[in-house]
Amino acid sequence: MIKNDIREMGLTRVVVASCSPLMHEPTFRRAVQSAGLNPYLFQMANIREQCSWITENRELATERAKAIVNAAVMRVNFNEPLEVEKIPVNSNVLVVGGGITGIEAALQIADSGKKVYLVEKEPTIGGYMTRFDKTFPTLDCAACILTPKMVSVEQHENIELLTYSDVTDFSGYVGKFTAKIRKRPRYVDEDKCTGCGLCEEKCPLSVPSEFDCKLGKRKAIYRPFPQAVPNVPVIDREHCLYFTKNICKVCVKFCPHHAIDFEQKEKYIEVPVGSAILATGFDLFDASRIKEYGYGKLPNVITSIEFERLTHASGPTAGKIQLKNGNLPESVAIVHCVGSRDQNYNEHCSRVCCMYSLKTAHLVREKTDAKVYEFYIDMRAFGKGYEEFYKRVLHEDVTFIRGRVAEITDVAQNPSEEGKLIVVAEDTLLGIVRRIPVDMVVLSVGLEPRKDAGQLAHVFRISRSKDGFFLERHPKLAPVSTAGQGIYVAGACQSPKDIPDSVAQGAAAAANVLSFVDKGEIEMEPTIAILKEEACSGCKICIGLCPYGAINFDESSGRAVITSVLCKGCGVCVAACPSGAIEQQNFTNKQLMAEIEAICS
Amino acid sequence: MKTVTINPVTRLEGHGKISIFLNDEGNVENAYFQVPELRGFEKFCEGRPVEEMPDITSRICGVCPEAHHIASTKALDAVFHVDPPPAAKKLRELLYSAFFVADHTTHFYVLAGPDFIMGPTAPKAERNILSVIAKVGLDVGSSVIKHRSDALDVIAMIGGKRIHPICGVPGGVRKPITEAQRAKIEAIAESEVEFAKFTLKIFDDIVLGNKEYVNLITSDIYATETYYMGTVDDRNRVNFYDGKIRVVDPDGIEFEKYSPADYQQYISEHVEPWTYLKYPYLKKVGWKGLVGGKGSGVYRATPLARLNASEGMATPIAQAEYKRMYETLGGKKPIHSTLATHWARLVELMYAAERMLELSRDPDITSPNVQTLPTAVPDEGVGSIEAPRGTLIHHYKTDEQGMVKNVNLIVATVNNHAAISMSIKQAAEGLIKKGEVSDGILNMVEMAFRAYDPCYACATHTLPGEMPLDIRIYNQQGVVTRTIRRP
Amino acid sequence: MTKPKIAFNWASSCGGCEIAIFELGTKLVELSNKVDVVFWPAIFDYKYTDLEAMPDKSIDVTFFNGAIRNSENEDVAKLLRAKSKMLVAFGACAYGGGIPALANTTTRAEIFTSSYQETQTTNNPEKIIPRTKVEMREGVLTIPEFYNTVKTLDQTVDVDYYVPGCPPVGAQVEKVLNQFVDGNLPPKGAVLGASDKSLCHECKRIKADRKITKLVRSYQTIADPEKCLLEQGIMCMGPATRGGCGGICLDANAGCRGCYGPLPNVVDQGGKMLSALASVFETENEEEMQKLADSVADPIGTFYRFSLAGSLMRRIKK
Amino acid sequence: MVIDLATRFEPKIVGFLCRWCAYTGADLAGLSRINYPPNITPIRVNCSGRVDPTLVLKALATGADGVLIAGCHPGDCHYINGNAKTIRRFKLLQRLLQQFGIEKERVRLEWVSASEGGRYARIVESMTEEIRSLGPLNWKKEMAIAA
Repeated sequence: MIKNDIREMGLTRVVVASCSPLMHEPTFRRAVQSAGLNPYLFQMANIREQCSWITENRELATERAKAIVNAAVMRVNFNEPLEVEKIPVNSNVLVVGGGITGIEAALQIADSGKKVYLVEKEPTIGGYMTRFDKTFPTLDCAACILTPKMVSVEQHENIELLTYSDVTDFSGYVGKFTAKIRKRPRYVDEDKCTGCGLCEEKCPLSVPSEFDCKLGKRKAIYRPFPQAVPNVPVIDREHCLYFTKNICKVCVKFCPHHAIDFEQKEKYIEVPVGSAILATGFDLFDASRIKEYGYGKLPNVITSIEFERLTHASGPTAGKIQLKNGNLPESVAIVHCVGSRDQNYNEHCSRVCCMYSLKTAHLVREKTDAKVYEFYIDMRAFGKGYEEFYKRVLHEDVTFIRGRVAEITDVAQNPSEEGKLIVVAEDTLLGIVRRIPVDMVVLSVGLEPRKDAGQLAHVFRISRSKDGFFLERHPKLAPVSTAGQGIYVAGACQSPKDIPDSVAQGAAAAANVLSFVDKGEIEMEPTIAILKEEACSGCKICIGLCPYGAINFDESSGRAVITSVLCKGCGVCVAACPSGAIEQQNFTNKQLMAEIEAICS
Repeated sequence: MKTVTINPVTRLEGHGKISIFLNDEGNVENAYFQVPELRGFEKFCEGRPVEEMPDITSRICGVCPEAHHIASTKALDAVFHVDPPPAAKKLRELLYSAFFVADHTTHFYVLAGPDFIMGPTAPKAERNILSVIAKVGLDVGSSVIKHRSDALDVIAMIGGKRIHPICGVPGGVRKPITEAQRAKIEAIAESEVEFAKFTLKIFDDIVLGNKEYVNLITSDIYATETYYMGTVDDRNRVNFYDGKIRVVDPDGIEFEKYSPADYQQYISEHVEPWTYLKYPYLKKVGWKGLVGGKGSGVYRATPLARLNASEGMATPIAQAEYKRMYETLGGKKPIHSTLATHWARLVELMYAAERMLELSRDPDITSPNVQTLPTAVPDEGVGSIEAPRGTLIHHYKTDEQGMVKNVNLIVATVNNHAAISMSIKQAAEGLIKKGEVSDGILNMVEMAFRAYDPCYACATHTLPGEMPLDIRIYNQQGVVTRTIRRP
Repeated sequence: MTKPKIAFNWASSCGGCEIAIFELGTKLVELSNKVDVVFWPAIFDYKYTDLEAMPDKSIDVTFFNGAIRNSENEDVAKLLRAKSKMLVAFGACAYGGGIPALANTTTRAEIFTSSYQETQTTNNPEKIIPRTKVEMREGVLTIPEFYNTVKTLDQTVDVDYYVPGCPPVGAQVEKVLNQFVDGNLPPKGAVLGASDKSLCHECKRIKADRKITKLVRSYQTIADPEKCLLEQGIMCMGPATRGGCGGICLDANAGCRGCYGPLPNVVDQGGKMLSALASVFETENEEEMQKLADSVADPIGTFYRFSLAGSLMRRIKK
Repeated sequence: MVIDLATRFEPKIVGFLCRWCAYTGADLAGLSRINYPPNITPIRVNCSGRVDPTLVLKALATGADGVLIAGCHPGDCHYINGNAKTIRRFKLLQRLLQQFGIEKERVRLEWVSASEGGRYARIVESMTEEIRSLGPLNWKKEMAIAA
């Protein structure tokens, strides 16, 4: 209909008064365009979401609707035809983070024949998942599903794997970014090393293993775990006798391939990419912050990740769930929401704890005769097969106590508590405070943004939400996009997620990237800031304001210069320019003033 | 009853307006001089940061902005209890002396000169600056323009702008002058001194050489007995920039001598419902209406008043001229003749030029130290100065943040408001008898008025002294029976 | 060819604009040969009776300085508009209200009470306030009505051109007068005798980076004559003010007060300066932001020193 | 108490809503059928940082009784820190408006995230009521009878 009117009546402007532009503006713009009218000569008046749906007062609502339509009509007079700029896209993709999310994204993209740079700051990819034993709700072993994927990453011809590395700078604009990557020295030549492991065997120095949460040991030259990818050890400068005392060199002596190289220095490389996916994951909540729980002081109060290592077949105890003294626990308490849903620490729900706590309970029951108490606030089992898993554990003779744990102490109040850990909590179902004596407490710690998330956000010039996780473009309609065109987020760096969701987002981000990488070009939103050169007085007010560094001062002409591909159209400079020399396309002063006048008069 | 309305121009214009009412005998019953405008600076300056006052109040008058700027700046010194470095005070006074030279020059040649040089009875067509130039010679004309312009260059060098200077800050001035500038100023000052001498000579030759004028100057029509006010230094000599305010009575006896900060004890202002301008008067004598004499608080603050209120000038040539003037005009002090003001003005011109030269040669003048940063909490202060047209007072009160809470201004010309009204009435009375209005009234009244060099820039809209006149005489039926117009 | 007939008039202002023309001195004399000055009450003897007698549009161009403060100013403006082909708002007062328009931060009643009753030296026991019409024993005396709000010239009558400045600087005045003599004029509504760029464009001071961490009152510091004043925390309206004056105040080590008015693409000089200034407050901390905002001692008097009557808000609410 | 709807003063509020948070939040209020007074007319901008104080002055001078600027929560801005500039300007603008005699309740800066439809509704509600009790601003009329 609109199309016909445009053609038959030769319309030069179109206003549609209906729903929110967030819904159908693109639709109508396409329609207008297909009728040969510039899509930006179309204006939408939202008389539904923000008018008719918010009141019963018909009379007033009608008045308001008139004002809204009037404003759109007045405004559209000043709308100008705008051309959507298309810019070529470099098909290389940067993926930051080699956890399951990054791996998924990298593989998807690489399989489509595009080059991927996968950057991981640890010596090996795999992320947290490599440390898990079983995964809920299916209880299949994490390694079994992860290891093949890690291997295919290593072998993939289109993936350049950069471990023990991080991105220090990310410049340019969508389609034409340059990533600066720092490779930290391993002191082992990746090309020569075959991963035979002889050096580790011979290394005289043992230190606590971070991978095993310091429950087990590793050598000064080590691979975090046997299936590490790349299968190349790294020398730990902190402890290595050569670096500390300038002695030893045993590894050098024994390495059959002369791969040890103490002279390695940190290296910077620059790679050209057209887009990037951030899959940098999460940090675990530091349980020692909650003094009342005694973590770090009471030996048998451990975190869920430590439990994972205990129960892991190739872990420090070869999968034996035991107390610090080696005995088997007779009773185990599992505490939910440690550092989650708590004003003092993190207000958000970490989403995975309920389910992995159930898994913990299940594994304890399966491997020991210990009694299990599970302290929860609400049981959240929303995923496929989750509720079923909850039911299953309910029937495994686990005692569920509804209530937040107030304190964990070893101060006994009666003989039955002697030598035990007493978990104090109000049972909100019974409405009484209960003291449960146990041998072991597993704290189900929550997920937090990475400590360096802020710094990374700065490097990639993207925003974070209040909780510190990366901010998506739209919570529902664009969950893996960001306000920064060509930059995507996936997995737990955007908000806490379990493995299935993380993998799904990894794939989603990959699809997003491919959709325009495949096209070979990307459309820039034209609502950007434009400098009227003749009006610029060179006062420099705007120079420091652009969060994307799109505005620079050209000394020769004594004027500001806007790099339009860098502009994201926030309009901050437009509002600031005291010469009125900067205008924002489709948000010009004329347009906004016209709206104001229409509304107010 | 007949009404004679002397309208500078029609009711539309903003010029002062004179209405003369005759009684049934056709003699002057009363005469009113009205000022139709007000701008309310005293109110709208409230809430402004006090340090902005010199820039804001200079806009009271574009003819004498320097006077308001410097008076205001002096008020700031007092508000912040800060004493400017010597160089700063001298730079202010140097700027100020240059301003006096420019202002008095303009008045004598452009505005008052025509009356004398061309003669009071000369047709109006000839009574303007162009004819003056024609008579005294073109070179003199350009010399007048040059010397006025040079003086303004000095103002711009120190004040930053030719009109509305911006140099004044509490505790000094914003910027020192360079040696190069000083040298230029000295050269200008030397030339201004010569120019002042030359001007006095013209006055001698053309004015004093002519008996007619001398009689005019000494005639009763132009004699008004009032108190006289002016600022004097510690030896009772005329000073424009600083000193105590001295008032002498109509017999020339010192009546009051006070520090400007105490002005409230000595000055009051009277309000009439038919004009926007107030009438200052001597508080201790009181307001007795528009009458002269010892018994009335009406006083004058003009060049003549300053000379009357002082005991001499602080520079040699000016002092000599001072003595000569009083001797020539009968040796009596004070001189009451309004027209003598012109002569007094030239004596002041001489002093200003000499003072300029002194200061331009002062070793302190190029000192880089021109600003003392205030440390005290601002509260209240009075700044006073002699404007060409009278004693000018700025009085501010602030809160401890230095935001203006209260302003009181006594603007130069306003001092003479009552006296001007009187002189006009007096001239009218002297010239209108039994309904007979002599054509002479026009010029005579105008001359009386112009002698004051009234600058109503702040209130009315004429440049100093310029009061085009237009008299209409109505009969009992209110019909115009006669119109006298100029030219 | 016949010489253009020009007129000058002076409404509510200090007279500095007329002095600025007078200041041209010898140049003015030369100029006066190229034009017929048909009306200039301040300098020559012309009467409004003559003006009223003139046929409409008989004056080629009238330079009108001063704001519209009272009924008389308005009547004069209307009369001159009728008699003139072109009417020029000359100087900051006619253009934006100028200093007299600071009176829009108060009211007529407050001004009367202050001037005629409250000021220390006023002695007015009967609380007399001037009235537009007073019956005297001898007859009636009238004076114009004092308005509650100061208006600009173009809020009163149609205006063809604007010449900003308090006062316009000599060089610009000469340029403008010649423009009219030679008849090379831009389209109606244009601002003459000024630059189309801000004062920053002609400011010789060094502009490093626009980050404001403090604002000081001008008396609290001695300004560095080389560096940008704003960067020293000294208020300067330069960024939001038209150039053309040559930056004389800056040379005198004083911050710009904005007398040349807003830039071509700007609606409201004060609003723009406020936005520009606050944008470069260098802090993300709300308390510090508040502190910086509070350190602008007198927002209206600072941002609208010369343009209040012509601004969007025009006066305070009272 | 009986309110005569015909004569009751209905405030006219102009809303500058940032496209990412506030506008989406306002949409959400509608989608969720949350009731609030229909006294606000939204103008969509990309970021609250685009809101030149001049636009607010324009609205008030043209006849608005109030103005709402709503954007993303601090630290939550889709343009990294656009709303930080908005806060700076707003604080100075408030001081200016205060000098003009405009009550601070008439011009507000609020943060509304895309998920805070309810919050948006409450803000508009409280603002409408506050302005209703203040009465009309009538700036245009005031100026019309300037003399």
